Amino acid sequence: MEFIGGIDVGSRVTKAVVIDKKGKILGRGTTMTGAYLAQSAETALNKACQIEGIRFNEIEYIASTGFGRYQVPFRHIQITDITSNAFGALYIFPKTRCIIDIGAMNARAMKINEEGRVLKFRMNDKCASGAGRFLERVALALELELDELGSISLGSKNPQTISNICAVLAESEVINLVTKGVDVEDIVQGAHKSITDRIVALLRQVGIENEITLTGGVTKNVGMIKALEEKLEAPLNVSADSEFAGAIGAALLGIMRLEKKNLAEN
Amino acid sequence: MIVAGVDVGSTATKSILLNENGEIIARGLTHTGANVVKAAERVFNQALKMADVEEWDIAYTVGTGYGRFRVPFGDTQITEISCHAKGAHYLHPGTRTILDIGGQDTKAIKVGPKGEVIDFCMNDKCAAGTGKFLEAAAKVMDISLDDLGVISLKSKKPLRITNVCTVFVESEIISHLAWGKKPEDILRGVHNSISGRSSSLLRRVGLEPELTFTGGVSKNIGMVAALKEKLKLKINATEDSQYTGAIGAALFALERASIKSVTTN
Amino acid sequence: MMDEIKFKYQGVARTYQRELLDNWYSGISSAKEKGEKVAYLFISGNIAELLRVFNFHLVYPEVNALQCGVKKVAGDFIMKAEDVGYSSDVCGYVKNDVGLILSGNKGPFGTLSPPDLLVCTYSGCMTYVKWFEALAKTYGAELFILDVPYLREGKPTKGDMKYICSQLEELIEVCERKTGIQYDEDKLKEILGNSVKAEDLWVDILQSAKNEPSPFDAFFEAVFFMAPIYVLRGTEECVEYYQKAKLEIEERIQHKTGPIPEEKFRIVMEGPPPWPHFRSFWELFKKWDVCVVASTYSKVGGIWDFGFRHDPSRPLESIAEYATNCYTNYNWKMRSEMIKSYIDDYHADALVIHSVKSCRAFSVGQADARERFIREYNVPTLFIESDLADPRYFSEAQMRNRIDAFFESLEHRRLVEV
Amino acid sequence: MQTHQDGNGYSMTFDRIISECRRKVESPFQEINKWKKKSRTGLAVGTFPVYTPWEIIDGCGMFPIGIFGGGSDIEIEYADSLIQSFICSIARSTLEVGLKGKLKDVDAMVFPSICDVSKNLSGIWERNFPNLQVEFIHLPQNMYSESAVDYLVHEYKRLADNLCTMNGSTPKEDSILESISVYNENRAKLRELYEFRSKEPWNLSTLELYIIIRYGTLVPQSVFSETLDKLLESVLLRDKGERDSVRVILEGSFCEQPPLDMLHLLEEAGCYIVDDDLLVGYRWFMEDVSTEGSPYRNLAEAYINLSYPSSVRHDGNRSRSDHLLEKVEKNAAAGVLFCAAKFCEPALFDYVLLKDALEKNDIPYLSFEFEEKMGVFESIKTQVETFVESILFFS
Repeated sequence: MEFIGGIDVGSRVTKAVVIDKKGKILGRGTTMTGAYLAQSAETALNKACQIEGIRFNEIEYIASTGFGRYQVPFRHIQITDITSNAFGALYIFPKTRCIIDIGAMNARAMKINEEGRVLKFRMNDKCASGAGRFLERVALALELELDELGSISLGSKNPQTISNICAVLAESEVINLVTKGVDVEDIVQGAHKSITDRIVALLRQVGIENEITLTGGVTKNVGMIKALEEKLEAPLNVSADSEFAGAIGAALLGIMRLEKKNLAEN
Repeated sequence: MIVAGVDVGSTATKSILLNENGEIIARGLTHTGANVVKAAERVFNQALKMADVEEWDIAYTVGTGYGRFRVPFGDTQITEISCHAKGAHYLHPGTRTILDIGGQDTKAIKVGPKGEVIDFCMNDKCAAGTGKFLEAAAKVMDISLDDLGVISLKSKKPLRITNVCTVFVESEIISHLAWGKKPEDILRGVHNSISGRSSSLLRRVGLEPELTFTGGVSKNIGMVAALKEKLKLKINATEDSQYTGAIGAALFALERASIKSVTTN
Repeated sequence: MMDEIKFKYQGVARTYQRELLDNWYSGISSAKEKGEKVAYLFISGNIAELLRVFNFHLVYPEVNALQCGVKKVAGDFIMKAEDVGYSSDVCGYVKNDVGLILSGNKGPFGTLSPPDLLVCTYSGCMTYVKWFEALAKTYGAELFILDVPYLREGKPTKGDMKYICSQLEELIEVCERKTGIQYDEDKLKEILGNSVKAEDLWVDILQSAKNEPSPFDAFFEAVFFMAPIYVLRGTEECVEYYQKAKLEIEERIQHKTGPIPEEKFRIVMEGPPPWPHFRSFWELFKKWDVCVVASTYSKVGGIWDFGFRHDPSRPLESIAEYATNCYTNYNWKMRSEMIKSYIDDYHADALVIHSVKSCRAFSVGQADARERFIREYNVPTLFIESDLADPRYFSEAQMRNRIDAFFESLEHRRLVEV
Repeated sequence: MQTHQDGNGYSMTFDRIISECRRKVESPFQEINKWKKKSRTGLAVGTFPVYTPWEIIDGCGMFPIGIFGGGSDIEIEYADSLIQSFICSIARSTLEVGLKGKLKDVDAMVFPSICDVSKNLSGIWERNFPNLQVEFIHLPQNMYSESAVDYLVHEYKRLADNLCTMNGSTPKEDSILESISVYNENRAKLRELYEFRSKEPWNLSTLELYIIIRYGTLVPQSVFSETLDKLLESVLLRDKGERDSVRVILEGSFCEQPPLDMLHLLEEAGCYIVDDDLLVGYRWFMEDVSTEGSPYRNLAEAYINLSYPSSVRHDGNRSRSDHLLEKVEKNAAAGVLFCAAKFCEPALFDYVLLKDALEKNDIPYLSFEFEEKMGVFESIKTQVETFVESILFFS
């Protein structure tokens, strides 16, 4: 009975990790988020448990995060995805001070201190929202697979500017570019650049500091990473665990709460 | 003499062929997709085949819709506002108000007794309340666009969708789903929200009886029902509604072709 | 060869305007080095004449923002301002100016000297106050708010005039203190004399658009022609400018030509232009052979074509009256009547309302005006939206669709009526 | 006085009054007719925020009623076609209330010169409601001018005269002075409630306090005065547990009315709001207005010197940042929540200057926007929770 679970219920994918009390990651699990969030959370956590053969009831404390954090009935605490992603990113890259988290619905930029405390953060809660969804739409409009977008964009020689700040209108701008006969890779690269501009703007609002870590599902898109790095003129921290940053952070914060609780009880 | 109208919309591309009496002799319909030129050619050929005629038999072709400048065989281009007005007047001569819910634009048009546009209004800068709204709903709820309307009609307790932003309405729907709300109630809310935005556009041009509902969304019976409930008006929406723009374009083609033949003879 | 002789003055107004503005900007750039005083002020209801008595170099941040828009650098400046916390929903002019300051006050027109005095006329909008509050904080410069009451009753009340005049007297004290120069009423009268001359000529040019075809586009061209009357008013160069410009216009009238080769539609334009897309916006109208015969934007600084002139015999009162007499300080009843009179007097076919997000002083009420003109006055009216400063709010495809449809419909209606 | 302690030890009376006030706040225009009949002249005057001089309207024997939008339930059907989508919600929904015919009992509407929207809104109202008297008052922005007070006296008199022409009466200075003293009393009571909340935020929530003030904009002042007395007495009997929450100042929502659910949510997410600028217009004088001499002059001087600072009023050298810093210190707040209405230019402009001041003083803050018609608060909630977590977990 000494394991802690972290579950990140995102709008597209649910991620879970199981860690021990020293903070060592023992298992990871993901599943597509379905209409029943509780079930998705359970599935993801079960998958994470399977790696080391841990039983569900051996988990002492569960912290949930992500937009569906309140819909995890077996949680002990819920933490916002901003706090947890920041904390998780710091665990993966201890020197990071800036984090960009790009999900399907939201993009955010955070600045943290050496403890992982979020000093400042900005969400694109306006017209510029839906970074991930925007790419999905572009893919749809161009009749491409979402996963192809990144690699296609790398072939662009003459990226087109997509200036509209509304994701929906930007999509019609994409369609208009298509009707004008512009090359697909140039449009795709333009779409990446357009998101990059918005995200870097968010980052500038919190203040850019060294090392910048990228978290969220977009970490798998090579085109996006390249566009961001070019715009920032700096390398980005990306690891295989970037997608799990939220779940890891939640689990680690769970340990902190647990310790405090035990301290209070003793 | 045969003339053609091709309407390249952001979602679907439509074509119509008319004979010299202005009777519809062929229709074509395809998904627009990424290649607009191909789509225009596709529907055009569909119609040619249906009428069993060749390209050189077509005296005049008018392109309309967002992709109108990409109809390679078009003789001229006319906006879909003029075309919808003309087409709706052809289908329903008594109509004075037209509503077209398109993928990027929603339009309310007031027409005169001869099918001329008297006034029109389109959604403002923001894409709120356009057909995209329905697409977004279909996507998050994983329901096909064609089924949305039917499902929405089952609703007994429609939810209120407060977001007007297409992007945010997705999160609103997701959060409703997360709290266990019924899909039909959410969908009815979405339809009500669009009909609310549309009726406000219609009021801008002035609502007069016989409203004609054109464009692809007019096939959605949920949308028609929501509009009826909101406006308390009879609404013209027929099988040919989605071809209205193409019909209008073909009618313009007929006019131009007659002028051309007069001047050349 | 014939054409060259026939059109001796062609392009004079534009060339000379550019020259004047270049000189004016270089004066602003070198002011700090030379130890000369600089005052920042706004275009709407500006009191340039009074400040000229104290030899201030005059800087109009709105004009700088406009220049950045036309020169296509506004987008970057706006983003810079958003980086430091300005919302995407606030006025793009302000953000442009803030971005400019964050970039060392260096724009396409050179480097601006910082202000010794900020004079905020309230005639334009509330945003003016917010704008100069931010500048006062950035520069640590003294801010004088010249409060100008809105024309809520159709004309200034006695109380309004007293209030403005007494503020002008207070401003004179501030200027004396800042510059060490004594207020000299005779000098002011002389400056106002120049203003009146330029004002008469400007009105002649504006009213030339009553000719058919119109020799002058009262929106797309007027925005260049109007610069001197707003930024250089009171100077001799300004008078000279309008003399030359008038010659150009007279020449066009004589030859029955104008900015549009074959004028097909005459319209009245309400609202400011989308500066970052000015050219393509104009093209969308040119395509339909449209000439703008009257516009409200050319009246943002002041309105003379209904008879107002500065009056050297009552200098302060006439400056006060002028300050109230600019377009955005008019209530909507006055604005509608003004537009209606333009439509009638200039024989316009239609009204086009360009609504910009940045400027609420302009745009709130425009949608209502659309209804008023269509329903009450039966004037075909087109309503389009974008922005005057932020390039991101211009969607060309959307815009073209609306403009094409509108003129198509006017064309069809002409055919149907025949 | 009927109060009894329930099992939890807090007053039932307080809760009952609040829920009655809430009902009134949620359907605000139903009883205008009833109150109108009780006023001396039988006229009701609607007022738009922020600095509309209620004392003058009340002193003219009319019933002043706050018309601040349509609340979160109103469906916008007509106003959309008259007001563009990039304009704040309060402008649109207030117009919608009128266009839906809910203000048929209102005889006049007063707009103050708080922003460009309010200015032009008066013109839209004039065209759309020809039977309504629409008044616009231009409040001075140059607080240093020697003539500002004289000007405002002139403006207030103009308003009083114009309103009185509706029924052929003449404004009486004595009765305006009387109104000033009634308003002074109620404002003093509100200040007391504010102090109480800052001391014991767990016993008086911001939602409750907001409902109380809002209620006061909808009923005659004598009625409000009685309610306030009862509340002041019963609130002392409340004894709710203190929670582990962060003390914050709420800033920026002085005009458009935030959804009740959002106010509730902010505190639910772990904040105690210990001071705010909600409805400052209704409690805008920080001290009592003199009741001797000319009422117009007293009110004008009070506007210039005693007004609660806000983004729609230029305060010259009295910096609003300093005022905010003072509020933080005085209330021992750990941070500031900027909560501006979407598209509210004055608040959004001020935010930049205010947050710079907070940063210099190492005071944490969070900024988000609301709209009165908002129904989903997920994003705001996430942000506020994060803000709370950054303070609770790590300090």
